[in-house]
Amino acid sequence: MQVVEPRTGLAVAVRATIKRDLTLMLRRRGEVINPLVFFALVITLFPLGISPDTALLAEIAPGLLWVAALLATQLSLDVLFRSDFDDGSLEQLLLAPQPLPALVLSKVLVHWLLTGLPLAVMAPLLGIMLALPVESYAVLALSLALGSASLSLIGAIGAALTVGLARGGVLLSLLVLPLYIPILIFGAGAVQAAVLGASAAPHLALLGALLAMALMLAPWAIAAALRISING
Amino acid sequence: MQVVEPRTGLAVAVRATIKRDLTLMLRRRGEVINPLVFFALVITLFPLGISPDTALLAEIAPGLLWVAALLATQLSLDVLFRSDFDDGSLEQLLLAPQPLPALVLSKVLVHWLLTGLPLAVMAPLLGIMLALPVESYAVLALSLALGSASLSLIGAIGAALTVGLARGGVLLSLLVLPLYIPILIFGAGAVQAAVLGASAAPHLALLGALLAMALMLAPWAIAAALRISING
Amino acid sequence: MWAFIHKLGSPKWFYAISARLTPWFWAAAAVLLVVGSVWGLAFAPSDYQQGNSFRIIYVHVPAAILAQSCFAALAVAGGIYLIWKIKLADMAAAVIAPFGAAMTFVALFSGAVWGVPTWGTWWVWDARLTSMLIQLFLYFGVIALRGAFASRDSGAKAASVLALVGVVNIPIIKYSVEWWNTLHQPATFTLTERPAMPADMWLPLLVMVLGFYCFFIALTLTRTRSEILRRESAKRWVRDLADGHAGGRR
Amino acid sequence: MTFRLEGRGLGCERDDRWLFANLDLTVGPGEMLRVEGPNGSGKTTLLKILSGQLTEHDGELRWGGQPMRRSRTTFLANLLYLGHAPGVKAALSPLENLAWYQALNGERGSESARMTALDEIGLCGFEDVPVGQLSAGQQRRVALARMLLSPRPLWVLDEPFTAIDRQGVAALETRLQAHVVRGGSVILTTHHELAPMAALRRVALGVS
Amino acid sequence: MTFRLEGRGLGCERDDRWLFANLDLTVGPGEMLRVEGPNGSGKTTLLKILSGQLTEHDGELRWGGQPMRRSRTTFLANLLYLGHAPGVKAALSPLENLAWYQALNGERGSESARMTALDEIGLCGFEDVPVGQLSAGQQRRVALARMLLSPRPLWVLDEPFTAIDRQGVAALETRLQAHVVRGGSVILTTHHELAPMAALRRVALGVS
Amino acid sequence: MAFESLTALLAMGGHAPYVWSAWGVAAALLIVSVAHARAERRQLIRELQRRNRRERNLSERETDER
Ligand code: HEM
Ligand SMILES: Nc1ncnc2c1ncn2[C@@H]1O[C@H](COP(=O)(O)OP(=O)(O)OP(=O)(O)O)[C@@H](O)[C@H]1O
Ligand SMILES: Nc1ncnc2c1ncn2[C@@H]1O[C@H](COP(=O)(O)OP(=O)(O)OP(=O)(O)O)[C@@H](O)[C@H]1O
Ligand SMILES: [Mg+2]
Ligand SMILES: [Mg+2]
Repeated sequence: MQVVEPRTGLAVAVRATIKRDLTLMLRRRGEVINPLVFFALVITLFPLGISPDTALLAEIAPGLLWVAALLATQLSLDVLFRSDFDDGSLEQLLLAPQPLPALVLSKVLVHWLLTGLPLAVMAPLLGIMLALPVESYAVLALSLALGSASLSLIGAIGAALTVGLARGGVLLSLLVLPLYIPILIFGAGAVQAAVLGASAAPHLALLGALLAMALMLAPWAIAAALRISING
Repeated sequence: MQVVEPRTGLAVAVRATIKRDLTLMLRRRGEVINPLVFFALVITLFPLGISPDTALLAEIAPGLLWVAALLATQLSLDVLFRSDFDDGSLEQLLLAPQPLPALVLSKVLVHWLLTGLPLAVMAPLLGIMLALPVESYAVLALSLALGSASLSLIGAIGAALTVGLARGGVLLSLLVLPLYIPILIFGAGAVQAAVLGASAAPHLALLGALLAMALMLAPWAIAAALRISING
Repeated sequence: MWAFIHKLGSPKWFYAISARLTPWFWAAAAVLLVVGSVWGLAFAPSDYQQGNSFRIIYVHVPAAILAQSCFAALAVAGGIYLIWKIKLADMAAAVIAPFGAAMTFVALFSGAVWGVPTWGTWWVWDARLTSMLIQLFLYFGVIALRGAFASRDSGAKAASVLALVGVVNIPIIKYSVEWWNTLHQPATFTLTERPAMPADMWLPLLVMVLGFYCFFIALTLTRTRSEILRRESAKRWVRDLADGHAGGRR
Repeated sequence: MTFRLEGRGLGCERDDRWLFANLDLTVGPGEMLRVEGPNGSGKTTLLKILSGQLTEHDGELRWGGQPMRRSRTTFLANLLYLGHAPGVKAALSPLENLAWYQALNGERGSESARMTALDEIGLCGFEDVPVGQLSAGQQRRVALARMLLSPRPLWVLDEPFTAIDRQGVAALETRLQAHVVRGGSVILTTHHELAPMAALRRVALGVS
Repeated sequence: MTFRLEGRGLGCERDDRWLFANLDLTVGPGEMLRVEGPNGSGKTTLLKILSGQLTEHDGELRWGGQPMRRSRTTFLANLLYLGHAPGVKAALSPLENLAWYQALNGERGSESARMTALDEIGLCGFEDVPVGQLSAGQQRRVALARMLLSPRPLWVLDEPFTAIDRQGVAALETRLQAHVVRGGSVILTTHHELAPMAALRRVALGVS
Repeated sequence: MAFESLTALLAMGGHAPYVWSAWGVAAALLIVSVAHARAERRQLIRELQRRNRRERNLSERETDER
């Protein structure tokens, strides 16, 4: 029997992985909108818990929106590798003759496409409810789109580390939320700057720099974390 | 062979279930404190997202604390039946010759003991960080203790309904959060009243009434929901 | 060089060499801490602004510095363990993490308590305070992650990865938090600017810092030795060692 | 009092395909019923119906002469069901798992009885290891140990031999045989060749 | 070029218990190795080591004469591993599952090839049903269909006969035989009696 | 000496609760660390000795039987 030479075919593998994950998520249409609805619900809870006073709400709106988006992203991360782990396909992913960082990066990409991006698009809508000034909507959406990509990448490290654990969900928050803080600060800062009429460009540039760094380092960390989890 | 008469032995079964769940949770010591740490982390995120200004923080503190406690409870609910479902012991629980509502009630009790109660005890500490006036700490703890019991009971219905679904986590939030709203309003209201120096008694009484109602109805609803999920 | 690293990585060799070092560090820690405490509590002059509440500095600053060093040490140990697979590094990491968390807590607690007489509040969202709080959470994460794995090796590796990721993030967190605080409101409280402390104020501080470091080293050595006994309990030399120990019967 | 599980005119439809229809069967003391059929023929589905877990089906179930709706509690007190999933908690030890199952019946049981059962099933020395660290076959054995602990007349077993080694299979067969001889009854599915046994009846599904 | 998987002095310790130690084995073209042993003897552990998933072990693995560390990519391109868990997605159809596995090798494959493979493995008519709605045996068959699709010389199979019905077992045995005759190699564990085959060697674990 | 008397030292110029609680928590944690390290070490050695004894017993019994 012929020995198989390792093919490259990375593009095929990446494209198929993206397609597979997209199909899986879209097949249960309800699940794609879950983070969105969670986002909306949390934003609705705050006026109820705090006060319906619009001036107060407008003041805290950038922070609220960003924290709620962050929590929504992070909640949806828990299942990023979990179901693959449970049915054994994660094992098979690790045994594929392809660079693991590239494969996990495509999984994270799908996660961002179906979570971070829709959140960014929807945020201005909720901004209206919190009486956020209209000038800041573009910055709000842009900062969320940029920031949530970093959130997905960093969160995936935590998800990979906890994938084999029985009650990973809350542990994941503990691992990941501290690492989210810079993104939260710059993201909310960008919106606040826009509200005050200042330029949001420096904040957005910083968000971009963070994203670039996450893109460079996170795939390797995720791959290493997955190998550890599978070994356990 | 002798036919077995259905024994009562309900007390034994309930005690054993409580003991089993306590052991399971405490065996991984880290996991019991996870909701607490999540609570603390979320409370830390808000000042970072909003502003470090103490006056502003103090004003929104009751709402923030209550919403964060609510989210912490609700996140930890996801696994209430999930792991039992995955390894087949939920199936066996439903086949036990004991009234199911009593058994699930003991599971919920353990959940509250290890989540709601510690949250209530820890809340004043975070109150300090949000510059909440000292007079309201007792009411804060009491309202959270009462309210989180209702949260656990209501949340368990959602957890039971979604236990068979692959990505239950976020869907669960949707089902359950609207039901949480009255509890959130009365709970945050109690703390706000205490901050303003008014009597928190009416709010607390309402929370107690909600709890009584949840105690009466929820176990049956949870049991029915579990039967439906298993049948799928 | 390689031979040396691997020799260092051998638990047996380390156990022997550390047996000689440990008592010295304990002794130095005891002397320095006692001298520093008496000096700082009773002899150092009181601050002209803060009065005697200033004496909290002698536990606050050493604990804060040590807490940060511990995290760096944790990351270094994690890196060594992941790259060279030296088990000893992980044993040290397992021991350092709880102590680092404890020191972070001491720094937070003493700082919070100090805040009451000086700032009139237990807590403000100052940059330094906030990043210290976040560091405490990172410590919790590392400890919880290690404990969550059934297999010790997997837990060790996972904790190492997290420590490395965390140490990359700490400077970013620090920087962003500082930026955030000045951004929102420029003039919040700053930690008391150093008013060119007189020597008899900072000398005891130096003694205390050194004492805390010696304590840290001594404790880490001692507990790493215990960890070696625990993990290598099946090895011949550990068995023999236990027999030779005081109280053992032949 | 004697017991008997009867199904009359049982049928189940999945995605417009009838897995089985108009199936009559009955199991009483001293009887053993083997449900046979190729993969996907509906064996698991039938066992779930017979153990009262799936209620969406045609036909009627009776226990001790009464419709299942009315005799459900008595039925459950007499049933031991082992499904595809072993139903043991990975984080608990075999001893703790068994203790919980005993308590679910309202029995307190004794530690030594549980130890004996685990020894007998071949888990001597693993009594205190978290189940998650056991091998596939050992995990199933923990579930099987329940058969030795609580005396239930009716056993419903879905592929009980999965992952069990050869000696274990032989021991388990002897155990089933003994249960039937003692007057219990067994319903099971398996793709294994069973050793020839008395009192064994067969129901074949999906032999289309 | 020819291939050969060699293990020298393999050993694995779990919780202070040596599952196996100092194990030498080698598998080359046209060879079939059956790992035997009772439950908990370390078969799954050995297979995970041989497929490069578990790296905490004693001894050394070599592929094609080179240490595994260096030849890992080539090794993975030649390996087909099927573990206890089937590794198929419940929400996807068998066809979609197979398409992904093909793409992971960098192959595009064709829909008709996949259909043929599924037909051959006995899933004709179920190609588009979500795997989660299939029976236990049918789910395993989806995983087994991978053997027919991508030509990989080395198959590592952990209890491939689990949940498969009698006809399926016979067909699978023929398939393994054919693979070996074609010059492939197989490492497997099973508690089934295998039909006698040429070129079958055995390694026994845990016969203490 | 910055204080006139021991009571003055204890009073810390009115800041006693703050200074002593901060120092107290620090001291307590250091002492607990030492105590824990010692207890841990002693218990480990005792366990090892017990294990050695047990195994020696076993091997003696085996040779006796032979
Ligand atoms: C919870 C509250 C506090 C926390 C978390 C905290 C944290 C820290 C940290 C991380 C350091 C840096 C140590 C170093 O690396 O050099 C530090 C130093 C210091 N802190 Fe605090 N601190 C707190 C409250 C206070 C208060 C209330 C004061 C006094 C009014 C204070 C006075 C100082 C002084 C004087 C230093 C030394 C400054 C230096 O060496 O740069 N701290 N603190
Ligand atoms: N939840 C479900 N939804 C729809 N169809 C289902 C579901 N579960 C099973 N089926 C269908 O019912 C059929 C019978 O499944 P069942 O699990 O009863 O088979 P089985 O005889 O136990 O097979 P095996 O020997 O493989 O265990 C399968 O073909 C499957 O397609
Ligand atoms: N993650 C783990 N941690 C600790 N011990 C483990 C772990 N996994 C397996 N073991 C131990 O290793 C031993 C061998 O397990 P393994 O799964 O290799 O057995 P096996 O031969 O495949 O058995 P089976 O026939 O039941 O599948 C078991 O006794 C188990 O206790
Ligand atoms: Mg079946
Ligand atoms: Mg196995």
